[in-house]
Amino acid sequence: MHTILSNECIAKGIYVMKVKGHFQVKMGQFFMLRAWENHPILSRPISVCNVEHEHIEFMYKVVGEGTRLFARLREGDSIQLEGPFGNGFVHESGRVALVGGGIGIAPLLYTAKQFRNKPDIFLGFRDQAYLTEAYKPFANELHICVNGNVLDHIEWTRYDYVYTCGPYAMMKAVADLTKGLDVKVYVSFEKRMACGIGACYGCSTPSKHGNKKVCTDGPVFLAEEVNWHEEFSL
Amino acid sequence: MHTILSNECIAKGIYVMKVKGHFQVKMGQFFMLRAWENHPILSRPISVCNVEHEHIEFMYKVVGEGTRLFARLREGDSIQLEGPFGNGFVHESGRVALVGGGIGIAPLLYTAKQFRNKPDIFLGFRDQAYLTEAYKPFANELHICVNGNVLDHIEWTRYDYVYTCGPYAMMKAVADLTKGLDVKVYVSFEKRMACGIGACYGCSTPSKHGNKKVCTDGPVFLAEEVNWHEEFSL
Amino acid sequence: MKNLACEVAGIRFQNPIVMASGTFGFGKEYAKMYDINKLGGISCKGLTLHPRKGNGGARLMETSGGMLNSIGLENPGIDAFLREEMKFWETIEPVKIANLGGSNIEEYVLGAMKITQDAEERRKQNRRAVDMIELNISCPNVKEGGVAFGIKTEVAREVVREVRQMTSLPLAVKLSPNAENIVHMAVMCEEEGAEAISLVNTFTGMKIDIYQRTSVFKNMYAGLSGPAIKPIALRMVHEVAKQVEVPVMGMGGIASASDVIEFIMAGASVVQIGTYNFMNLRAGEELLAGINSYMELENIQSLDEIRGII
Amino acid sequence: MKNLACEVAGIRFQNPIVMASGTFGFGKEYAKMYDINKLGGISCKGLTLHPRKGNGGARLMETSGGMLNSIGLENPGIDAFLREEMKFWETIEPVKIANLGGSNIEEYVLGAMKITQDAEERRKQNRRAVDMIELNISCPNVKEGGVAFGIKTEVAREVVREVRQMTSLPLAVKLSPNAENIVHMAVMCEEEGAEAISLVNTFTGMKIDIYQRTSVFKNMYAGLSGPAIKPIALRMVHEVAKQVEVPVMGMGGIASASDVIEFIMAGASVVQIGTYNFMNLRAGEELLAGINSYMELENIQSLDEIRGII
Ligand SMILES: Cc1cc2nc3c(=O)[nH]c(=O)nc-3n(C[C@H](O)[C@H](O)[C@H](O)COP(=O)(O)OP(=O)(O)OC[C@H]3O[C@@H](n4cnc5c(N)ncnc54)[C@H](O)[C@@H]3O)c2cc1C
Ligand SMILES: Cc1cc2nc3c(=O)[nH]c(=O)nc-3n(C[C@H](O)[C@H](O)[C@H](O)COP(=O)(O)OP(=O)(O)OC[C@H]3O[C@@H](n4cnc5c(N)ncnc54)[C@H](O)[C@@H]3O)c2cc1C
Ligand SMILES: Cc1cc2nc3c(=O)[nH]c(=O)nc-3n(C[C@H](O)[C@H](O)[C@H](O)COP(=O)(O)O)c2cc1C
Ligand SMILES: Cc1cc2nc3c(=O)[nH]c(=O)nc-3n(C[C@H](O)[C@H](O)[C@H](O)COP(=O)(O)O)c2cc1C
Ligand code: FES
Ligand code: FES
Repeated sequence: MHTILSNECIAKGIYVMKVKGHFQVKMGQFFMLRAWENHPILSRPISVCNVEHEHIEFMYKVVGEGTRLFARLREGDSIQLEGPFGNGFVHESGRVALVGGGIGIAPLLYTAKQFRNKPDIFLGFRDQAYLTEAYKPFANELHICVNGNVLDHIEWTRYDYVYTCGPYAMMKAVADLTKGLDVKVYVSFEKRMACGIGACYGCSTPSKHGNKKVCTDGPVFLAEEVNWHEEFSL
Repeated sequence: MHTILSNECIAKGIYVMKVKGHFQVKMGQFFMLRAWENHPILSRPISVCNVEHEHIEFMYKVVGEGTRLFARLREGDSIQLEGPFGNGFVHESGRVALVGGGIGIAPLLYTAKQFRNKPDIFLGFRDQAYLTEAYKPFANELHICVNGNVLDHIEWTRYDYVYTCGPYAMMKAVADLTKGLDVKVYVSFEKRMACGIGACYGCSTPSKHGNKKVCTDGPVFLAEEVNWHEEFSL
Repeated sequence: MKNLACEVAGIRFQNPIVMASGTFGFGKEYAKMYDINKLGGISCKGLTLHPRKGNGGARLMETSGGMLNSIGLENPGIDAFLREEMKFWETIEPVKIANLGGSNIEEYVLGAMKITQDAEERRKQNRRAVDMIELNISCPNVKEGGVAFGIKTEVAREVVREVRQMTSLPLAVKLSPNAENIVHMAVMCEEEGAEAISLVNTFTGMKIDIYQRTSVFKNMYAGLSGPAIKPIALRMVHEVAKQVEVPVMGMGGIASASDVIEFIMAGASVVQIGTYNFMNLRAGEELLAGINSYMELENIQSLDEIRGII
Repeated sequence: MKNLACEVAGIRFQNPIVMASGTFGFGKEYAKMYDINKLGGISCKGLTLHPRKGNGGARLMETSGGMLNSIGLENPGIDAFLREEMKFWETIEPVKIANLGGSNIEEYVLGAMKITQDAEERRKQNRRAVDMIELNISCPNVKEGGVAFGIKTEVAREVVREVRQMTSLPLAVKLSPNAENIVHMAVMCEEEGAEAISLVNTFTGMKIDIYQRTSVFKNMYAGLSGPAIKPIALRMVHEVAKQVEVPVMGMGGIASASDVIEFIMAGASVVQIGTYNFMNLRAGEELLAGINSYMELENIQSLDEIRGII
């Protein structure tokens, strides 16, 4: 059990939760969060948004019962964290762009902090931007796009590596737009999870090299290995 | 939905919750309380402990999942109240004693306030006394007994009417001790409830005059009509 | 408001929300909470030929997502029902379903006769009367018969056949999810002339008190209902609706408008609401509002557009 | 610490906590969370003769108090299991149960043979090996067979008989709660020489997406597990344990030490923990601590004192 330091609503339906503790995390990893006894049954996978010396931060969007319960937590309440889980983003050296859409920007903050040479960061939102100030110190260029297509602003050939997390359609578009170019694209996927540790095959998904577990083989995959025709994200 | 004004722990495992609103209640009635969506399934019956012009008060003991969830509520949170339900105590004129045990003292505060001639009040506790100060203004004599038998201090013949609420064994003892005396005893019972309004037969219990529903025929019964041999309180 | 009308056994329901037997009493209690004339129908507390005191000991226990009950068909008996409760029923709109229990065939048959006679007389006088009998062959809380009838198709056939012959009222048969083969059971009911199938009743379940070292219920087992059973109930309704022509009244764990729509998509003509009445004393009203919103959003004019589409 | 040892089919379990098939992988993953050598046993992810990719589309959905899964027996196949996973299994203490699935009798039989041969060879070399086969005739998520075997006693008899003849390992048969008659099914298994009965597997359930207007699962139905099913599973274990002599491995919704005790009081020799492993990644450890506390409190020396006392 860990103690919540704060749990703030930073935009409509978007919260940032700070939890006390010292955590060792790789960029792009996630935790299984639980703030209830038996209902709902499953814990919820949430990406690491930021890590500081004495606490860890999660950013989440309220979409259903679990996240609704998270939103009710307050300073001093307890929450259970298991993790970090997942492979995380591979650290590459070169010209790097981070491309995030909506709540998918969450893992990119901690990711941005891992690069000595600041990456360019592109954040797209449907109707409201949030947390963008936090990215500034870690961005070379920071592009924010609300209610448009953030991808329109990216010159793909400027980059050796692209790390992306966001809606399925956005990530697929990134993969399509970079096809044939000399750009390595890492995508971070979501899929419903039960165990989060590779034991239940609940998050298993076809890839070009057979089934992959999003929780342990992912959540980060090379775009070229993704089987985009299958429903990856359910 | 009603708004919680406060929800204070007044003794180990004992809480008093104040809820905003203007309520018309008879002494001894209860509400069905719910502060969750679907889990647990059932709402929880809690007696009215006090009513003020702008709010209502409940006193409860944390014994399981539902009351544990109540204890987590804070000022500004919402709670659903349905009621008041139940027959409540009959208002009688004469010499009145109120006899409460443990959390069973809850309905007796509001009850005490209904009498122009202050009743004598006897409150028994296993290991800690609580809320007793609140009874003082409404008591002729106030007897508090911790870790003893409160009934030992009562001269039954001094009273025309006794209103009692507490553990089954205590109420049965009151009935036994007053048998043959010219004292009318009202007991307030508990039983697991599903609907609280008389529709499900879940709280139905044998009495000397056939089955009675604790939620609508009770929770208050005349001691002489209770079938003490049956398990009344399950 | 959308038009939500449905039909079961030739009877028009103004909407698909029917309150399930044993969870809505005779309707009076809920009438204090909201306008029950808005409901599609009400199935009354299970009636037996003679009054019953029900089971002793604990009658309720919560479980994860559900509840166990061991009421044991406490009810005032058919005569008292017709004499007392019909006074109120005569004043209300929803389709009136008499849920009929029993512990042997004779009880069922005599019960059905009484209800039928009463309904015929009232109709002659142009008064409102029971519209339908719902034959409960599936109560797990009655020792002497009840559940046994609900498990084996050929045992149930006899009850259904005899009651079918005794009543001029439309007949629904309420099936147990404990049936060995619920599809066969439903097909049998159809063969025997039942005009509708209700399913599901409660699942036989158990709870042990590990400190007392006994079953929580005097009867050993009890009936499980509520959201916990919804996935299984929905599957059963789907299976049955695919195999019979007669309309299905689907139920089991419905606790939201979206649950109602799921049952309708699975093939139910109307749904019944049980345990949710305890979770929300204004369930009927709120479900109707929710169904309306869904139909608005999805631009559905009539539930026929989505019934049984899965 | 109390002595919690149990016995099933002549095999000693150091305690009654066995991890259920499909919820504990091959144990490696949980070994990172706590010391799995404390466990009584592990039933591995259901194995089939050939590797299986499992089902497409959504595989998980939560329900009230439970979850639906449609994994579809994704597994690396028996050969890969024996080659790869046994390396880890050779290093651990708990009783090793190979859960065997299949879509026709031949697959079951060949699978059982391979597992048996491997175990015999390892034993000769004094290495740890599979201790028991758990025949899964009840997976609702495999179209071609699976669930069909689990429903009709006489269909199941053939599989049990053939597998029984092919293996020298103790044989447990895992029953489906969807069986037409679970007691008959268990009695049949005993007649055919099974040394133990596991029950229950998941209940066939359904969930509809009312906006997509389809079943959530490509296979239409899926398997319901978790606390929601506990009251029904407990009742089935109680019924079966009263009717057979062979030991029962009881499961279905266990999510606390007190649930474990309930199943033991209902007659289970050991219990299996499924969905709770997801709710609590350290389930095994915590349940053992809870059982110990209960036994201390109630002054129980051995679980035999309370097994089947209801
Ligand atoms: C590796 C990983 C990292 C994630 N990181 C974040 C994060 O940092 N911030 C954040 O807000 N969300 C994140 N998510 C998504 C988050 O887990 C879900 O939004 C959450 O579980 C929904 O729970 P709920 O009870 O609120 O909604 P539910 O009532 O369970 O579902 C509501 C809706 O969300 C969808 N959904 C539910 N679970 C998932 C899931 N696991 N993946 C995708 N969609 C789902 C459902 O299909 C449904 O449409 C992540 C998911 C994964 C797999
Ligand atoms: C008319 C009425 C008025 C009540 N007034 C009060 C009150 O003012 N203050 C207060 O603290 N409690 C009161 N109770 C008791 C209260 O309803 C229960 O303590 C509560 O429902 C327990 O819920 P839980 O989820 O915390 O415990 P659970 O986990 O449901 O149960 C914990 C323990 O409490 C017992 N229990 C559960 N429900 C009831 C019940 N309805 N009646 C008796 N025992 C029960 C169980 O058998 C179990 O031993 C009243 C009960 C009734 C019927
Ligand atoms: C307290 C209670 C009493 C019930 N009594 C009856 C009854 O008398 N007759 C009957 O046919 N069904 C009875 N049922 C079953 C319900 O009508 C319904 O079939 C079942 O509860 C499943 O629906 P639900 O999950 O929505 O509650 C009863 C259910 C409950 C919970
Ligand atoms: C995700 C998942 C996968 C499962 N896979 C198998 C399997 O491969 N073989 C099997 O016999 N049972 C399988 N089961 C069933 C469980 O072993 C267990 O019988 C069932 O879930 C009931 O127990 P529970 O309620 O504790 O989960 C699976 C269950 C779940 C939830
Ligand atoms: S969530 Fe269980 S294997 Fe990925
Ligand atoms: S609680 Fe339903 S009748 Fe009393």
